[in-house]
Amino acid sequence: MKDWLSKFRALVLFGIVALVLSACGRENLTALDPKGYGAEVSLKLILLTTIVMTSVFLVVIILLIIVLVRFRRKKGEPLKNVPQVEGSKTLEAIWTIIPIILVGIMAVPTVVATFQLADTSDKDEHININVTGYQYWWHFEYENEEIATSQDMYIPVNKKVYVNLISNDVLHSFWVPSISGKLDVNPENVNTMFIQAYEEGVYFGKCAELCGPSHSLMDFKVVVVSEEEYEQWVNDMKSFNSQELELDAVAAEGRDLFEEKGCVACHATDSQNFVPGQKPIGPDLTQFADRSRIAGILHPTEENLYKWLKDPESVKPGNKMTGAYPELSDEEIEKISAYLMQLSPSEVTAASKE
Amino acid sequence: MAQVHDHSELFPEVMPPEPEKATLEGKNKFFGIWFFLGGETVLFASLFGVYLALKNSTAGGPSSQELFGLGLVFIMTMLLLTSSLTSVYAMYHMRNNDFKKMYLWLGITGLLGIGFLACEIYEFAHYITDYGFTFRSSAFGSAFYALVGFHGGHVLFGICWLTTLLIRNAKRGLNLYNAPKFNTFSIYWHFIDVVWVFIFSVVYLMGKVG
Amino acid sequence: MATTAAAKRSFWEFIWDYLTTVDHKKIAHLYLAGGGFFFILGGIEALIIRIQLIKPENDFISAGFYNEMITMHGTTMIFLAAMPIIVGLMNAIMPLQIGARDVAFPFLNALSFWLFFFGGLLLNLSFLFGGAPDAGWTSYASLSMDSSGHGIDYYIAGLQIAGAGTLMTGINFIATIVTMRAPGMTYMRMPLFTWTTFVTSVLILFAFPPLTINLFLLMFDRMFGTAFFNVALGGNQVIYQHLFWIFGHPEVYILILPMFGVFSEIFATFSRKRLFGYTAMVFATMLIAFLGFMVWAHHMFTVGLGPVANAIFAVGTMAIAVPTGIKIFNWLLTMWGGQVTINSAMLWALGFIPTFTIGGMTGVMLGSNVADYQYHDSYFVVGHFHYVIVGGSVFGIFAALHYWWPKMFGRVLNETLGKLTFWPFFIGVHLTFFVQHLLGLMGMPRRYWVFLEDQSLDLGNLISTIGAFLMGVGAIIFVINIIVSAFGEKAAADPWDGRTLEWAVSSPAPYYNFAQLPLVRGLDPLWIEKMEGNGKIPAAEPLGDVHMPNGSIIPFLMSIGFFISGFGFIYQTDNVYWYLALYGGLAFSIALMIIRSVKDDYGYYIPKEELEKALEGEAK
Amino acid sequence: MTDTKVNNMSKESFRRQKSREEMQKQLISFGLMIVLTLVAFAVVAMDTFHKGFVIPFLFLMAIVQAGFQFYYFMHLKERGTGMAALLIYGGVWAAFLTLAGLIVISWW
Repeated sequence: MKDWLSKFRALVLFGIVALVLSACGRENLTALDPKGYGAEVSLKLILLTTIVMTSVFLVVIILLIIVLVRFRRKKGEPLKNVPQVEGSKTLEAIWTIIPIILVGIMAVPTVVATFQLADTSDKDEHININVTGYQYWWHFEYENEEIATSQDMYIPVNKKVYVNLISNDVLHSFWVPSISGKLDVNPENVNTMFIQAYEEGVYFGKCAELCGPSHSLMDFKVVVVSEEEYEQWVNDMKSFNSQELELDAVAAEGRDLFEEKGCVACHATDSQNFVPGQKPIGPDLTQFADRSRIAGILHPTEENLYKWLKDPESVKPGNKMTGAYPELSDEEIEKISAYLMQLSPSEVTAASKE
Repeated sequence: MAQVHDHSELFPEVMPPEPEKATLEGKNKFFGIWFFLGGETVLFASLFGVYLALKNSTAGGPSSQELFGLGLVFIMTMLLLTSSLTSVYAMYHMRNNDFKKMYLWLGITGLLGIGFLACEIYEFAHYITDYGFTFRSSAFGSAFYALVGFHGGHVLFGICWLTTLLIRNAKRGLNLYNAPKFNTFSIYWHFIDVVWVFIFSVVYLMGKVG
Repeated sequence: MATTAAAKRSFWEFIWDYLTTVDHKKIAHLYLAGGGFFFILGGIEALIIRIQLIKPENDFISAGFYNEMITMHGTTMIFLAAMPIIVGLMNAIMPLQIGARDVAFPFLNALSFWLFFFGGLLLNLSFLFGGAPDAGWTSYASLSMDSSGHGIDYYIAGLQIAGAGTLMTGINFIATIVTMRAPGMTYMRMPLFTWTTFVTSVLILFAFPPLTINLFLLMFDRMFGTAFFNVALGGNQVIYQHLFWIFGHPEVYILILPMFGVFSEIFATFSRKRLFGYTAMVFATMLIAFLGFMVWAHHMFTVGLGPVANAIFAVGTMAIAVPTGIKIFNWLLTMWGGQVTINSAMLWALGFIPTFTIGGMTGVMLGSNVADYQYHDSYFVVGHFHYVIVGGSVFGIFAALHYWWPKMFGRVLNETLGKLTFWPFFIGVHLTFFVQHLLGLMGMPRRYWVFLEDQSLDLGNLISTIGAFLMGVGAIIFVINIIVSAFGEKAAADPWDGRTLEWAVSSPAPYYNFAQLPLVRGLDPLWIEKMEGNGKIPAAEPLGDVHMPNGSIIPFLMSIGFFISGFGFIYQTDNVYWYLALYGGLAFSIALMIIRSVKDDYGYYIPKEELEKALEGEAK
Repeated sequence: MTDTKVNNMSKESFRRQKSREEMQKQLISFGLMIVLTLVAFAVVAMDTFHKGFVIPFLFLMAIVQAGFQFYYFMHLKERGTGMAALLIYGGVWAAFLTLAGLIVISWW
């Protein structure tokens, strides 16, 4: 029994170590492999506090083991009376003062970092993106650029970018673990923080505050591109006009259906009618075909798009699109899909960075 | 620790100096009500906090400066302050074992409380009918009625409590079993007054200042 | 478990006895049974959550039901399982430890229990009537305002009723400790468990009112159309967060401080040595409680309170590590130089030290707000607070149950089964929750119904689920142990060679506790008498009639009134006829209150002769 | 027996004397509370002082009045009430923290 137990424990220990070493999680999602300023600052403090606290833990464990080895009552050993010690001022002073010093070691860098990350004095000199959280998707409006997009947020590499967060319904929380720590998206006020990505790529964003049934499906992506590509992307977005797209017959019918079925009431397909600060009802679809995911979570394949348009509830329970549009026949879905797949304003896409 | 071991001890010929704390039950009641008031302090603080946080959130509705008048609040303050003094008188006579005078002063306390409550109801009715200012109007309205109404609820509860006490003990006279009950009520009543002092200062006077 | 007495009476008499009891020991039994029932319920909910998360994109349960599960698991475990069991332990032991015959307000004590019970029942009935609350145990205002159906209304009504009971318990225990200590039992001679009961009760007294108010605000917003949290009318949901955590953080200490008391008793008893640094332990308890009130905003680091507030609360949070550290080291030094007997109770206490230390160290790590920007609302936090609450409170509850079972039920729990409970549970805890820290840092937010494929979160979640089932195995073995031990050997008055007053009376304690109030000559009074006297506690008064309170059915009925009115509150938005239930229930309870107040209840006396007989019996 | 009775009587009259003196103190504190209330109302009604002065002043008046209530009307200064006072102060401390939380660090 004992033997089995120790073997089992060794196995568990091995498992844990393997887990730690093999992967710190998926690249572009994990906070343990920072690719941005905020995440880097946080990780430094995570490591510092872990080291300090682990050392304390080791002291406790060593003491515990010594106590158990030396003072354990052996089998059959008679009970005896031991000296009743009241306490020891010196010892107690030691384990009061040392922890105070340790707290100081952790507190000072924490406070310094807090103020560093909260410094928003140069906000006006940088790109500002107004982010709105909705039950279960994200909207990004680029200040002074007259463009907006949803789900995929494009930012230039190595540039400070300010995000101004507000919610349109309930609390959400904006979290891109690889790039920066999170900040809540409140309904009554704008929260501001800056992010800065070090490497190009597509980073996974998550909603970190319970916001309803599909809380776990409220993913978004941060697409980090080079500075030139960013400029190009912004210009492409500006000039894109979905009404002037040259479409094949099926897709053109899809465009008409898109209007007939009332999709346009909620979804913009370009920034031609852009009004700053206006809150859309549904996600902006301007660059739908360039998205890394459909509805934030599904891989961009035809079957998935069909699945989503046929029955959004089965993909994202509690979403606001279910029942907001008339039922579509398979043929209609095919046509609308064909149209949506033409909404590709730029060569700079998520796929190009993945 | 004076422990009572016999019912007859609850009806002594000469009352001990502090009849409200002479028995263990009395002592427990005395401490119990005080601890309860410690909790009530935090309860009201939460409501004050909510009020102070939301007092400017009028959502286009009437603000505190437009609503509040000082005259009525002054009358209410005087009523409640005086009722505090009358309940002190009642406790004074309880310690002197003068049952009738105690009843007289407790009765006056209750009447003053009813007067206060009547003023408050008039005030609320006035806001609702003349200004259309209800607890649904704005966050300010919700917070105002919650805080002042919660206090009013405490006054109402106090009056009901007092009435029950006065009726139940009318024929029993004063003894070591019910003396703590009167004292407990009196402590509660003073606390209601303390809360009102903060309400008229923080809500009405500061609301008038802006 | 007092089976012999029960067998003589009919079943209904037995039930009636418990419905009307005001005896703190029987109320303790009720609390343990009620809390135990809800513990099993919460455990099943936990397993359902873990099954859902066993693999990526699992569809074992729907998203809506998952949110109900996490909400009910958290709410049940904290309000309906851990707290009642702890209150039950306090009820059973604290009056005995200070040499009192009962608590200060026996009637209120019964009322507290029944309010808890019916509050919990109301909350759980939501499963049967259209869906449980689904906005998390915190029930943050924005989402709980948005939630359709009546789940959240059940949450409000249930917790409001149960919370009122808890508040009364707090007042009751403080008054008991202040006024009813036996002669010679000064404050600085009180056992640590009594001290932590005292401090915990103070925390309850100050922490529950903000929750009460918060639930009122939410109730008015949801049921009567007010605008506290309605942004369009100027409301602000951050108020909810503040009030919730002003309650919520002390709540954590309400759950853990009594367990510090339990462990202090157990380490001292089974090391045969007095508690090392008693004075420091007492003051550390108070300091933890004091600081615990000032750090609530660390649950709100990401709300955007600004750097000044965040920095202050970060430093305050880390500071709590200091008094907690003092405690850990004092426990280790209590064992140092003693003779350490390892049995089931002690095993839980020993398992607590590394487990809780990990929970504490991740707590300090979370206190660093900049690091917390990553941890917050991720599985790291889930891992952390389960290490604290399971490693602290649940281990403590198991330790306390093994330690005091003889005193509460008159039977000693089976040692072998006790150890068999510990090992799967202990291993299960670490398997389940350790990986969760990593999962959080790897990008898994908490309260996620599914995690997506291809995000490297699969293995960690699988391990976690396996661990959860191991914990379930441990819990089942404990239930078996209870049943087996019920037919086991009767317990002696002092089976562990104890140090404090509760071991000076028979097991289980007689209904009047002490025939004569004990005279206390110092810290660990029983040990002192064993070492310096004849092993018997001297009496502080001559043998005489003992005054006892009368039992009453009123607490039970009164709670039913509030229970019915709770339904009225919940459903009056649908149909005005429900106002009948609302006002009817309230009127019923108020009428009972008036009856209670108008009727003179002097209690009764146990005649001296009966006590003499009992004492003779004991001597034989 | 008679001796103790006489003794009791004189004790009783002494206690009554003390009680009367106590009552006088309570009357004085009532008078002061009325004055404080009048001053507070007057300051607001006159409308001449600056907000920055009036608000802390009103707070001060309220706290002084509360002190009178607690210590004179509710007898918190009597012997054996230490624990009651301690818990009230605890409540005041928790109240202060709650207020600070809601007023100072919530608002944008």
